[in-house]
Amino acid sequence: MKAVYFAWVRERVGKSEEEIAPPAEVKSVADLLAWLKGRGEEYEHAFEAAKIIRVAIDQTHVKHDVLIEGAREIAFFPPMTGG
Amino acid sequence: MKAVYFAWVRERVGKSEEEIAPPAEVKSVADLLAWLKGRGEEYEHAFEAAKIIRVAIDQTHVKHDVLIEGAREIAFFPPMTGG
Amino acid sequence: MSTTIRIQREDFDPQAEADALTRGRNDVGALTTFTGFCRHEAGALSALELEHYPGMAEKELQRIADEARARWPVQGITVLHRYGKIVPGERIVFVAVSGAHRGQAFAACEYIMDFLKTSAPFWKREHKVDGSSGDWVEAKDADDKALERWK
Amino acid sequence: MSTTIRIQREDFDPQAEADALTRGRNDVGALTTFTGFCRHEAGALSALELEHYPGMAEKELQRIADEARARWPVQGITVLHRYGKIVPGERIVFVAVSGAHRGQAFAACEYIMDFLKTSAPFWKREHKVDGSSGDWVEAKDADDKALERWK
Repeated sequence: MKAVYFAWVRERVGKSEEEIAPPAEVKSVADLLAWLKGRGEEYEHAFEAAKIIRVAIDQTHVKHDVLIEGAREIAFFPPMTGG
Repeated sequence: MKAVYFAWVRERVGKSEEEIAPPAEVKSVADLLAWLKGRGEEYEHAFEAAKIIRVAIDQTHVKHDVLIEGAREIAFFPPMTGG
Repeated sequence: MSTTIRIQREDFDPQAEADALTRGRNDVGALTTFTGFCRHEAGALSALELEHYPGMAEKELQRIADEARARWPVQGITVLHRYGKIVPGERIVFVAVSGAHRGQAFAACEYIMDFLKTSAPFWKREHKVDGSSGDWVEAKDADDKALERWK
Repeated sequence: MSTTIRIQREDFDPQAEADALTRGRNDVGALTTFTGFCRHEAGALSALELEHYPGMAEKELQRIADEARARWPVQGITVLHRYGKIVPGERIVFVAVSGAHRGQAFAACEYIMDFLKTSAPFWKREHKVDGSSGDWVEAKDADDKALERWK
């Protein structure tokens, strides 16, 4: 699946998108956040406060307990500050 | 004092303003409305539902229990419908 | 910042009025505007004729704007109201409020409209497409109810 | 009547957008607009840089407009949001709502702004006049609190 990052999540990870292939035991958004956090220093920094990271699956907001099965694009970003 | 009339009050009275000289026993706005009502058929019609008539003394809204002493200009009109 | 109140027969230019509140400033974060139009009322109305109480109308609008300013720390307030004959599709009233933040600009703008409706001395008479005229628009309960929110 | 959603780098013309909702119509009684501007934050800010999530941003704004329409029988809705670098005094966002009556136009306009603030995927980064940059604007509790009104 494709992971996309915005704002300071993007800056900390150091890229705006990438293909990821989490193992089968990563089932929920929360699992995925924990898995991403273990992928290296940049990810550790980007996802250190995982609870405040907002997530969208296929461009729709989701909560952290939602299952990621079937997702094509998962986006990670800080709370929104538009308007 | 000067009496001024607007909208359907003006139409019913048949004039937009006039000098009036109510007797001394006419003290409040309510007294004045009752006195005006007795001035003839047009006034009877204009002030038949005296309770809904809005009154302004010297261009400030007042309630019917306010005293008219010292007023220079008293306006009578229906509930407002601007905007 | 000052308050602009104008009562006029002619139409007005909403964008020019809005620009006057924001031009050359960089401390304005929010601008809320309301424009009220004459509706044709399902095709029955040919025009509205607006009567007002000159002198008192300006004073009332100023008083309402002052009260809004006492409630919310807004920057600019503009209130324009037309009188005379106005045909469906034409503008009748315009309120613009600028401020640092959106909440205060929205609240002050709606507050001004709500009180304008019920306490500014304007009256509308309807002219119908069938040529008849003379019906004065009746005050609406909904307009009185709108005030409850601000108590 | 349809909803217009646009996300663009360029500035927009509020009056042209407002006119598009009312031109040639005589059933519009009320038009409420909101314009959000970039403030200079007491002289410290040289620009805001707005990042967004293309595709999702449009979808979210459309969803918010649809929800407003489900709550109030409004006529037209226009929501414009800019991205890229925006200097103090420039417009960032514009919402216009037309309807038969003012209450629904005010409510829908403010509802859209409140949800846009907290759920449309846009992020602001500050550029300071001292040349420093990189500070992302933090989400405000006040914006979350604003949503309570609509529950």
